[in-house]
Amino acid sequence: MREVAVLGVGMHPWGKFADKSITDLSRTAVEAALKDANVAWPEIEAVSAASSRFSGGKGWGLNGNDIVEEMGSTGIPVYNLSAGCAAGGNAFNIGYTLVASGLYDKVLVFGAEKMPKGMIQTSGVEEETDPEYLRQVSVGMPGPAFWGMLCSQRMAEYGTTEEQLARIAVKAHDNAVHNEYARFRKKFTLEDVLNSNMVSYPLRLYEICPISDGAAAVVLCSAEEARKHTTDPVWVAASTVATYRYDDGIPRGLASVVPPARTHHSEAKLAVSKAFDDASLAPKDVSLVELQDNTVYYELAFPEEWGLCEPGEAESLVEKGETTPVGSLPINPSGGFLSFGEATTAMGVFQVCELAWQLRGEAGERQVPNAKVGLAQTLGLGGNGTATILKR
Amino acid sequence: MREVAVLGVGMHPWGKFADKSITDLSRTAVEAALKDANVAWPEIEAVSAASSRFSGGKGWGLNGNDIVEEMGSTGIPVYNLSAGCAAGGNAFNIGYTLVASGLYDKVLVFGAEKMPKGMIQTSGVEEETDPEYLRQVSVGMPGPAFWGMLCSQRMAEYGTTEEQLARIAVKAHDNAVHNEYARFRKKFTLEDVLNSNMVSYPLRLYEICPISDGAAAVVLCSAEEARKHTTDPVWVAASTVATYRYDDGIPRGLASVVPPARTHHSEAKLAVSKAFDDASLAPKDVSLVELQDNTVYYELAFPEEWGLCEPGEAESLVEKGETTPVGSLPINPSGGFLSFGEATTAMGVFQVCELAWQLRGEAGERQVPNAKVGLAQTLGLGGNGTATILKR
Amino acid sequence: MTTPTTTPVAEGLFAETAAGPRLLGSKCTTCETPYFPKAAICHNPNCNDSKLEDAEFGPHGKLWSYTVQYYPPPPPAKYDEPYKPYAIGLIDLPEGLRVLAQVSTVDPESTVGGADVELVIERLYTSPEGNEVTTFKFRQS
Amino acid sequence: MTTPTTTPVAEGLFAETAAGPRLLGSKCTTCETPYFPKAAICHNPNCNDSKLEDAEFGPHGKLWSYTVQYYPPPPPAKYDEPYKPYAIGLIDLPEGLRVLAQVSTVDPESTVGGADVELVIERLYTSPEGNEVTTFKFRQS
Ligand SMILES: [Zn+2]
Ligand SMILES: [Zn+2]
Repeated sequence: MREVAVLGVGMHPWGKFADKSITDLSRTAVEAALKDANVAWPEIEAVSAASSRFSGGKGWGLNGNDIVEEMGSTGIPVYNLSAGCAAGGNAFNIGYTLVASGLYDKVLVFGAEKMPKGMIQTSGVEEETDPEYLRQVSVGMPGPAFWGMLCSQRMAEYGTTEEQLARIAVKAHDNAVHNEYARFRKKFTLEDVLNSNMVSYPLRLYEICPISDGAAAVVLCSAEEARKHTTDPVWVAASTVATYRYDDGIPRGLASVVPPARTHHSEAKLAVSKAFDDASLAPKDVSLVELQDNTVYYELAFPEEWGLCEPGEAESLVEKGETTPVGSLPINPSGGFLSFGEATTAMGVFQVCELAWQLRGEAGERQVPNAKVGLAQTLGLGGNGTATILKR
Repeated sequence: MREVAVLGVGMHPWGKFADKSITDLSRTAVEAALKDANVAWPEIEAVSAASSRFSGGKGWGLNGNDIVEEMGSTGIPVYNLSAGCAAGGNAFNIGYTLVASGLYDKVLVFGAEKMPKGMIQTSGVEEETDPEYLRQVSVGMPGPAFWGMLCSQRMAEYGTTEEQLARIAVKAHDNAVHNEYARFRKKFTLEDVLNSNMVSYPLRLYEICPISDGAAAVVLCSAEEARKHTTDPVWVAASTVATYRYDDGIPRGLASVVPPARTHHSEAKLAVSKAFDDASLAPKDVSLVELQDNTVYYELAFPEEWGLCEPGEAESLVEKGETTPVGSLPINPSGGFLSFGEATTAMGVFQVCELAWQLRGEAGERQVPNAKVGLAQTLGLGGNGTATILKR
Repeated sequence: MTTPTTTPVAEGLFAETAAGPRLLGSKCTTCETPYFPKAAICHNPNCNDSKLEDAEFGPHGKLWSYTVQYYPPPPPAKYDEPYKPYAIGLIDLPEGLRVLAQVSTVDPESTVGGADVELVIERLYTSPEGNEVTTFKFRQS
Repeated sequence: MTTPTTTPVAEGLFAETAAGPRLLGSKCTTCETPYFPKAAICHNPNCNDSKLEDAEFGPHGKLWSYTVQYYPPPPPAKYDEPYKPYAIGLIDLPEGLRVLAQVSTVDPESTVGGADVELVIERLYTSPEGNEVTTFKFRQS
């Protein structure tokens, strides 16, 4: 496997865009990434796209084919990857593999989404053979209830306070104020967050990400190509994909085994651990993290699950401001899912864009000083996890 | 890129199985492929699955995750590929790439489908921004009408007769009689076919494939692993993916350009041509072909589009019996889509199973004598084409 | 009681102009590529300066090929009951556009590949409310 | 007029046995892994001889954690109007199974992590026809 560089990145802002099609969002992101890479469309040799359940793709998840038709059908291979909310991460991984293996020199990775109105159902299959369906009808339990249960257990174990939870949301919005692509760009006070409605105890409305429309694109290339464009490229140090383990303690249907030890989100932990191994890097080397903050809880759980901090230490890192862009463990300087809202299949690509801007020092007032190594992670239905490490 | 072998193949028979779930079909195929490969499930290092629009996958196309949960969640990477009816071929291509690149030694490729009742709509998107939708509402044109138009143009150009079309269906069923996995295993006479209802002129009911349920699985491995199991493995000579070209003369929405020359199914032609190049083989080297015979027309058009015969020559090859298993250009000795029915996302994997059996000399009474090189091809919505060449 | 009206099956696809019926599309002035329906950008990968302007196509064309649709198309397609088979064709226009459309002939089986055809706007079906829903077709003379 | 009946929300998930309410699942006799609902084969990747037999689980468990569902869950979930928040918990059973279920307490906010809980079969909602649809829940004593 050879070295792969991030040559260009581009996004359409996140938000709700009733008057734009998913193709409009996609084109904006792809044109921006091509321009950033200084690459013309016909130079792209393959496309790896996140496959959407909700929008475009001719209803068959063919979102990569849509963008190729829009930009001009050159006959190139197109891969459409489904992995729930991890689809963007999976698409990045295949794009990376296509370049790293030596098959192609310039590959476009892309994810775009126009989310439907209202709450998303976890499963689209209305059959009793589908475990997600069975959980919804027999327990009346939507996705955010998982986060509530995990978070209340953490409160019981570590004494996490409601104020600590709210601080994470405040920090997210403080960052997003400086991000022109974010959907919500106003500051939130602790009071704003603590006064928002309880959704799934102990999680409040402003502690859970909404849904958004959005699109992001990345041009990957070989080292040789990268050096034609710049002397100091952003490198892909690792890109990994994993699924959850059988002994994981979070039921994916109605039940799981009682795990031998605290074993949660094993798909994310496996992907992140393998990424560190592949990159020959350790958690201490990380300058910043873009993690999947569907809820503030994940900013507490993930760092300890991945060895970025000690068990139970995350709360004090939040309180001391260590997770802000100028702290010792900057988390989601972009503003994260909390400030962008989730455009499911675009999120893994969105994270790579932010890492690239940070590593290039182009993140403006949300810049992490001296950023050298960035870690991104997604998690999706079906037990899909992905991790990406970029370095400079 | 290193050499890749087909270590094991397995299928569930095709048909309609009201009392079985897609997981039941999948498990049967996967267990058969593992047994054929003499590999235990925990040895599988990654899964590349065709992503279904119709069945399983938690409604998000996560069919690979379903089979991993069923067989036992070991944490391995899972890739779910959407490419319309080419999804099985795309999944094979990613599985191949994962082994060829050196990332993994043993990878499972798999496709399974339980098709819905009634006619399939081309597009699932009911919006005027979707070109397939627009075609259906403003022209009242379902998929098979394309085949009818292409076929009637061929009749006008080459003088193809209705009897020649019917002969192709008769040949397909003659082969399927000897295939225990086929849905329809009885002989059809020329009269049976010619007396079947006209569907899309000039194509009759028995000249168009129905839909079926089915599942197929393949274990791919590195050369080193293969040689531990056998001295004479079946090799993947090439695996390619392509999309259609801008100057293709088949409209994908309401219109295309008038092509400079006869340019149809450019996605298939590009994939097949690249496969020959990658394999350093020529059309004359092919012992047998498994091509996507949604309709008998394709057995006439594809051979000439890919250089397997001269333009307008295919009709005489059919008449002379050259496309039967003992002819000079055996096409679909399995019985093809016409005898199996289409289980959309499983078809690309099904084809690889048949090629492997043929190259091993295990195809019984439908065996192509002295089969050394097999070509398989799929075509899917969105302009996706794939090709696979196996050799011994 | 409401008066029956005539509505197009989709907005912006076709129009009855002073010169007769026309398809509404666009054309790239850089590379001359025609589009139907309208495109947001030029999809020609060899064109590096997308410049689209509105364009009208028709009425004359040549039937490249055709089929007869013997069974009722599945939803979202609609048709008048009882279903009557119709011809569908690929029509090549002199503007360089190959268009899919129903071919309007008295007897669909009398359709002839290679024939000269002309754009018409005709009823596709009558809605349950009695409104005539129209579409573009090409008539074989 | 039809007599109101009681129907389980899904077939084969739970039953009122002679010994009281039980969850219906299966267990692999090779590796002792419990499954709820029933599994077709053993999903333990380390088990190389799947041997499943029917098994009943409950009634005793411990609440590993819980949440209170403050907003009405989206379809296909159903509930009685007006919607009243309820607790949902992860319950660890001595058989080695961690189960998701509603926690039945008078006041959902009085739910306590770590509490002993007991399986009950209770109304989930009443259908428009007046039938009581039941599900499995765990009651905090
Ligand atoms: Zn142009
Ligand atoms: Zn077992």
